[in-house]
Amino acid sequence: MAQQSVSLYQRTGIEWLRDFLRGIGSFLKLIASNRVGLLGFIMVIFFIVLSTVGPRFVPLDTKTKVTQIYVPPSREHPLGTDHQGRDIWSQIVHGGKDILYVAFLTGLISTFIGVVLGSLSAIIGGGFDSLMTTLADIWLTIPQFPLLAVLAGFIRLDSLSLLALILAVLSWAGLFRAVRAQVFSLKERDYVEAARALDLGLRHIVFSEILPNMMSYIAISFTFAMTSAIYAQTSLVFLGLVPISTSNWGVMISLAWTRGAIFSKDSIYYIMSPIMAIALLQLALVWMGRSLEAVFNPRLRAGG
Amino acid sequence: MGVPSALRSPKSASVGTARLIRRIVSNYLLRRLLKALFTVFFVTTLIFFLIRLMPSNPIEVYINELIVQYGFSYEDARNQAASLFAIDLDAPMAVQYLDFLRHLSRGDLGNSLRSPGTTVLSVIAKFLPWTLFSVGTGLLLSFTLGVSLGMLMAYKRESSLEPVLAGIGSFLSSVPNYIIGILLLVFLGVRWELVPIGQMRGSMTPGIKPSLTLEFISDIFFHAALPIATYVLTTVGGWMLTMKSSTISTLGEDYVTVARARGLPETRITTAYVGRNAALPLFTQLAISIGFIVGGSILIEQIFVYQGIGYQLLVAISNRDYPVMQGIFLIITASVIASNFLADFLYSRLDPRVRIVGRE
Amino acid sequence: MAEKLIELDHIGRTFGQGKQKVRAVDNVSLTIKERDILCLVGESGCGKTTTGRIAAGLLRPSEGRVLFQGQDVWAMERKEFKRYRKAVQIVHQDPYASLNPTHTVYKILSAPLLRHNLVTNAREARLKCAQLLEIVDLTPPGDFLDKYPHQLSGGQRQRVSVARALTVNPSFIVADEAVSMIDVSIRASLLGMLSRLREQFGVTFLFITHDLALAKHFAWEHTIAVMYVGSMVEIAPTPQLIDEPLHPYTQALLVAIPEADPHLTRNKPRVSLRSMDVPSLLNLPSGCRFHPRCPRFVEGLCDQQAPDLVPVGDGRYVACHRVS
Amino acid sequence: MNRRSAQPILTWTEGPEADVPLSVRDLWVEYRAPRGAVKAVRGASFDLYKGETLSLTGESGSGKTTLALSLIRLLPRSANVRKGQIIYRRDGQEYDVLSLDAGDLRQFRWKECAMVFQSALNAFNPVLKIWDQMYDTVKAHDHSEREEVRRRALDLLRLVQLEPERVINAYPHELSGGMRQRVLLAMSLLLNPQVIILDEPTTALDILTQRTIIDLLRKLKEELGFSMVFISHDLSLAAELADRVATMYAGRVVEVGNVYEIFYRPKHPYTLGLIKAVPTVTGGFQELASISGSPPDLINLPTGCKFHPRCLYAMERCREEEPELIPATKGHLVACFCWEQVQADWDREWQQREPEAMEVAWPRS
Repeated sequence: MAQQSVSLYQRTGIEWLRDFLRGIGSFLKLIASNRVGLLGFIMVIFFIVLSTVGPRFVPLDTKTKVTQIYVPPSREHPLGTDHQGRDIWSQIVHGGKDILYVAFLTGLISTFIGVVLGSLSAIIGGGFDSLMTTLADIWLTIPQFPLLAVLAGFIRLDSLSLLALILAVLSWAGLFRAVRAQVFSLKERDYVEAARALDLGLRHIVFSEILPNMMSYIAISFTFAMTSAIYAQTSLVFLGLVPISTSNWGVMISLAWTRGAIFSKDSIYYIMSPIMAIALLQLALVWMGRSLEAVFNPRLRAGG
Repeated sequence: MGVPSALRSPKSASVGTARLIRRIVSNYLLRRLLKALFTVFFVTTLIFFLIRLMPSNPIEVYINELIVQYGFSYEDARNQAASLFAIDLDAPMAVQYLDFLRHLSRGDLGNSLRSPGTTVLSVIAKFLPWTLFSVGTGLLLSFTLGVSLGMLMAYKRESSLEPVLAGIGSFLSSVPNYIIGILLLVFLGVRWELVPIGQMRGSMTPGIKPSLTLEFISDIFFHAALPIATYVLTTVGGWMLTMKSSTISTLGEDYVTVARARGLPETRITTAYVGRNAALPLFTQLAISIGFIVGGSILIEQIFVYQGIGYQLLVAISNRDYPVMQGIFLIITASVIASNFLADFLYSRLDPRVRIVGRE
Repeated sequence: MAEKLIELDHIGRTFGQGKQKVRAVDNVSLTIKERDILCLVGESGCGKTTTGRIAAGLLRPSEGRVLFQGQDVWAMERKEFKRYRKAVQIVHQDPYASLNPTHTVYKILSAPLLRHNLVTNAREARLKCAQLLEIVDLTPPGDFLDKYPHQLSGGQRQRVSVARALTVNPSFIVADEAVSMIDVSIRASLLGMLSRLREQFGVTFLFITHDLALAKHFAWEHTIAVMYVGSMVEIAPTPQLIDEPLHPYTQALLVAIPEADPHLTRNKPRVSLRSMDVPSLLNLPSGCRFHPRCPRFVEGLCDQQAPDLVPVGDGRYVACHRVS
Repeated sequence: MNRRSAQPILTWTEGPEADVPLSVRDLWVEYRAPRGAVKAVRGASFDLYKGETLSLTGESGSGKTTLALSLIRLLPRSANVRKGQIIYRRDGQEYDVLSLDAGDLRQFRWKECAMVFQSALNAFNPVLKIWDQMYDTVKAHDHSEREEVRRRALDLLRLVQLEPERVINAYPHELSGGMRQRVLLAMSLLLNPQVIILDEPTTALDILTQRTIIDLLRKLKEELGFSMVFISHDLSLAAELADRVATMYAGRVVEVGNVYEIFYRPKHPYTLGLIKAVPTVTGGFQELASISGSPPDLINLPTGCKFHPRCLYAMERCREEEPELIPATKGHLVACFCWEQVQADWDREWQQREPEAMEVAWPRS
C-alpha cells in the first residue's frame, strides 16, 4: 500500500513541464474565452510588435517630396502622404515607441506606488491610514490635467522617463484607494488568519495569500494607468506643452493641427492615421483589462 | 418594549464645546465643507511653494527676462516682479506665504505679466463664466443621458440593443476627449460640412449684447454647441456603464424583489426603488468626473477656439504668464471642489442614511 | 487530573474608538484542561468569536492574560510564542472563505509543512498531505490533492481546513462554528471526525457554536460555557446545564430553542421576556447585561451592579444576583 | 382576475376544492448557468389547505426557495418554468397563477398571496420611510383613504408588538433586524391576504426573538385565518409550527404528511436521515447519524431516484426509475419504492428503544 502511494504521488520532471505548458495553454484559453478581451489582447500585441520590431523593416521617411503632398493610400504609401509628401505609414510605425514606453513605465511606477502605499496603509492602519486616505481624497479632487499643464509650464518635460515619473506620481491617489480597499478586505479573510495561526510568515502572507488574490485588480489598475498615461502624454504633446523632439502620434496630430491639415479635405488620412492609432490602442488596453480580470479570478475559471 | 437608541429623541441638554465639535464631526455636510475648505487651502499652499521652489523659479526667470529684454535694472525688475506677483521678495518665506494667503483671502490674485494693468481676477471674471456654462451644460446633459441610457441597458440587458449601447459606451469612454473633438471638427465641419465651424468660433458672435433675449441665448448655445457635444460624448459612456452595473446590482437587491412581491406598479419600482438607489453611487463618482471634464476643457476649448478659462490657461502657459496661470489653476480647482460639495449636498438629500449618521 | 492547557484570565477586548467604541468581550475567564472540550455557546454578536480568536493568540486582549500551559502568552519570548502559535490552530465557519481560492489543496497543506521543515522534500510533502487527507476522511487523497477549493463541496472544504490545522500537530483547536454552514445531513460525520481527532491525537477543543443542541451533542461528557452580549453568564458540565440551567438567560434559551420533535417542542414551557430587543454593543445596559429582558429582574440591584461569575459547586459557575 | 379555463384538476384532497387555496402540480423550474441547466425544481407537487401551516423543508439546494418564489412568479430572469401548474382558489373560483397577465399578477401579489422574506434586513427600500413603503403597498392595490391606511398600519404594528408611532416614521436603517422582520410581517398582513409565504423568516434572528416571532405567527394565524407556507431548512421549526410537512430533495417533494406522521413515522429514507441527523437540546444524549455522500449536483443529476447514491435502501430499480409521489397511508404521500421497509425498520427501532414512545406519539389516531 505504502509502495503504491509513493508512485502515486511522485511527480517526474516531464510531468512538471507538461503542467507548465498546460498552464500557459489554459491562460491563452481563458483570454480567448472572452471575445472582446481576446481582440484587445491581439491588438495590444500588434501595437507592441509594430512599435518595437516595425521600425527595423520600415525606414522613417524624412524626405520632402513637393510632388507627392497628400497622396491618397497606394501600394507605395499604404496610408498616403503628409503635407510634405512623406509616407504616413512609416511615421505611424515609428511614432508608437515613445508612447508605449511612457505608458508602460508609468503603469509600472504608479502600480508599484499604489500597491506599496495602499498595502502599507491597510496593514499599518491607525493614524497613518487616516492621514493617507485624507490625502488621497484631497488629491483626487485636484484636477489632474490642468496641474500637469501648469507643471509643464514650469519644467521642461523633455525626458520621457521624467514624464513617466511625473504622470505616475500624479496618479497615485486613485490606485492607492483601490489597492487599500482590496488589501483591507483580503487581510480579514479567514485564510489569511489561518496562515497567521500556522505562522507562515509575513512574506508568505503578502506574496502568497494576499497578492495572488488581487492580481486582477493590479492588472486592471496597470492597464488603467497605461491608458491615462497615453491620454496625458499625447494631449500634452498635442497642446505643444511638451517639447517636440521625436516623432510620435501626438506630434503627428499636433503638426496636422498647426499646419491646418485638419481644415483641408485632402488630408483626411494624415489626420486620421494617428488619431485611429491612439484610439485603437486605448480601446485595446481597456478591452484587455477586462479579460485579464477573468484570467486572474479563479472563481470565474470554474468551468475549466 | 425597548427602543433602539436611534429612535430616542435627542436629549435636550446644554451644548458644550466638546459636543459642538462632535456635532460638526458627525454632521456629514459640515464635515464635507471643512474638507472642501481644507482642500482649497492645501492646493493654494502647493501652488505657492511650487512657484517658489521650482528649479527654475519663475520669479527669477521673469526678473532676468526684464533685465535682458527690456534693460531694467535689477532693482527695478525685482520691484516690478514683486508687485506683479503680489509678493514681497525680501521677506522670509513664511512671511511671504502669510502675505500670499492674506492677498488671496481678499481675492487679490496679482496682475498679469503680459498685459500690464490687467488683474488676474478680471481675466478670470471674463472667461470663467463661459467654461462654467459649457462644462456645466455638458455635464448635466451627459449625466441625465447616461443615467437614462444606463438604466435602459440594465433593463434590456438581454435584448440586442444592450451590446450595441455597451459597445458605444465603452468606445466613448476609452477614446481621449480631444480625439473626439477633432473627429467632430473633421467630420461635421470639414468633410461633411454639416456645421459652419468658422462662425462657431469664440464664445459668442462679436457685437452681440449679453441679455436675456432668445437671440443671445441661442447665439451662446450655437457657439458652445461643439464643446458641449464633446463633453457629452466623452463622459456619457462612463455614466452609462456605471449606471448600468449599478442598476443591475440594485435590481438584485432584496427590496426590489419585495417591492415586486408587494405588487407595486413597475413605474413606481423603476423610479423610487431602482432608479433612486442605483443613482446614489454615481454621486460619489462625480468628484473624479468633474475634475476630469474641467481639466479636459483646456484641450476642448483649444480645439474649438472657445474663449473660456481653459483656453486662457493655455495662452498663459505659452506666454509664461505665471500669475495668470496660478490664478486660473486655483479657480479651476476651487470650482471643482465647489461642484463636489454640491454633489455631496445632493447626495445627502437623497440618502437618509448619510443624514442620520450623527445620531447613532 | 489533567493539566490546564489554556486559561483566559479576566480578558476584555475593545474595538474601535470614540463613539464607535465597542466592548466585544468583557471580563471573561475560562479554563480548558488538556484533552478536554469546552463548548462556547451564544448568539451571534455575543463575543464568542472574539474570545476564540483571543484564545488562539490571533488577537491580543485589551485587558487580562492568556495563559498557555501556565505561561503568559503575551509576555513570552519570540521563540516560545511561535511554539504556542503553532500549538493552537483555528477552523473557521465559512468553508467558502477559509481556503485561498488561488491555491490547490496540495499547496494549502504543504505550505506549513515546508515552512516549518516538517518534511524534507516535495515528495515527502505530497505523501504527508495524502496522509492528512486520509485522516479527515477525504479518500482517496489522490482525487483531492490537485483540486482547487471551488471544485470541492462545502463539507469537503471544511475537512481540508481541518487537515490544514493538523499539519503542525496542534494540541489545541479552536473550532469557530466549524459545522454551522454545513448541511445537516452531513454534519454528524464531520462532528464524528473531530471527536476522533481528540481521541487519536489528544487534541483539546474550544468548540464555538450558536447551536446549543450541537454543543450538547459534541460536549456531552465535557463543559458548556454560555455567553451573552460580551460576558460569560454560566459555565457548567453539559448534562447539568441542560437539565437544570441556573442563569435566567440559559433558562430562556433552553426553553426558546425549538426541537426537532413536535411533542417535545410544543409542550415546552414559555418564558416571557421583558423586552424583545438585544442590546447594542454600542450602548450597553448598566449592571447585568440581561436585566432589560430578564424575567427575574430586581430593580435597584440588577440594573446597578454587574454580577460576577462565581462558583456554585459541582464545577458550575453562574453570574446572577438571583442565584448566588 | 380572469377565471381560468375550466379544466379538471387532479387533487388528493378529500374535501371540496374550495378548502384548498393553493395547489402546485408537477412544477419544473430550471436556471440557465454557464455549465448547463440547473434543475432547481423538478416536478414538485403539493396542496395547501385552508388555515393550515405547511412547512417545506430540505437542505440547501433542495429547491424550496425557488418553489416559493415561483408561487408568486418572482423568479429571476435566468429561471425558466418548464411546465406545471399553480392553481389559486378563492370564493369558488380558480386561477392559474402561471398564466395571469401582468395586471392580474400585480393584484394577485400581496393582496392574495404575500411573502415574508429571509433577509428582512434588506427587504425595505433604504431611502423611504416605513410609512411611505406601507402606503405604496396599499396604493398599488386599492384606493383607500390615507388616514384609514395609516390607522390600519398602526394597528398592525401594534399587533406585532412594535411601538407604532415611532416605527412608522423611521427609516429602515434605524430599526434592528428583529424589528424589521416584524415590520415586514405587519406589512404582509396589510391587505389581509389568504396565503402568506414565509421564507426562512427567523434565520437571521437571535433565538429568543425567533421564539417570540414564532409564537406571534401562530397567534396571528389563529386570529386572522390565513394559510401559511413556511419554508425552512430547520426541521425543528417545522416541528414547532407546521400542521403538515413536505420534505424536498433535489427539486422534488419526496414526502408530505401530517407533522406527527413525518416526525414519528417517516417513510422516506431522506426524511428519516434528516431526523436522525438533528439532535434535540433537552433530554439525554442521542447518537447522530449522517447521510453518506453529498448533496447532488443539480446540473448533472444521478439517474433514477435522485437520492439513490446516498440511500441505504437503494436497489436496482431505484437506479433506473424515479418513484412518483404516491399515497402510502391516508394523507401521507411518499416518493419511494421501499417505504414499507423503511417504516418497518423504523417501527422496530422505536419499539426497542422506548416501548411507550409510540403511545405518546399518537395522540390523534
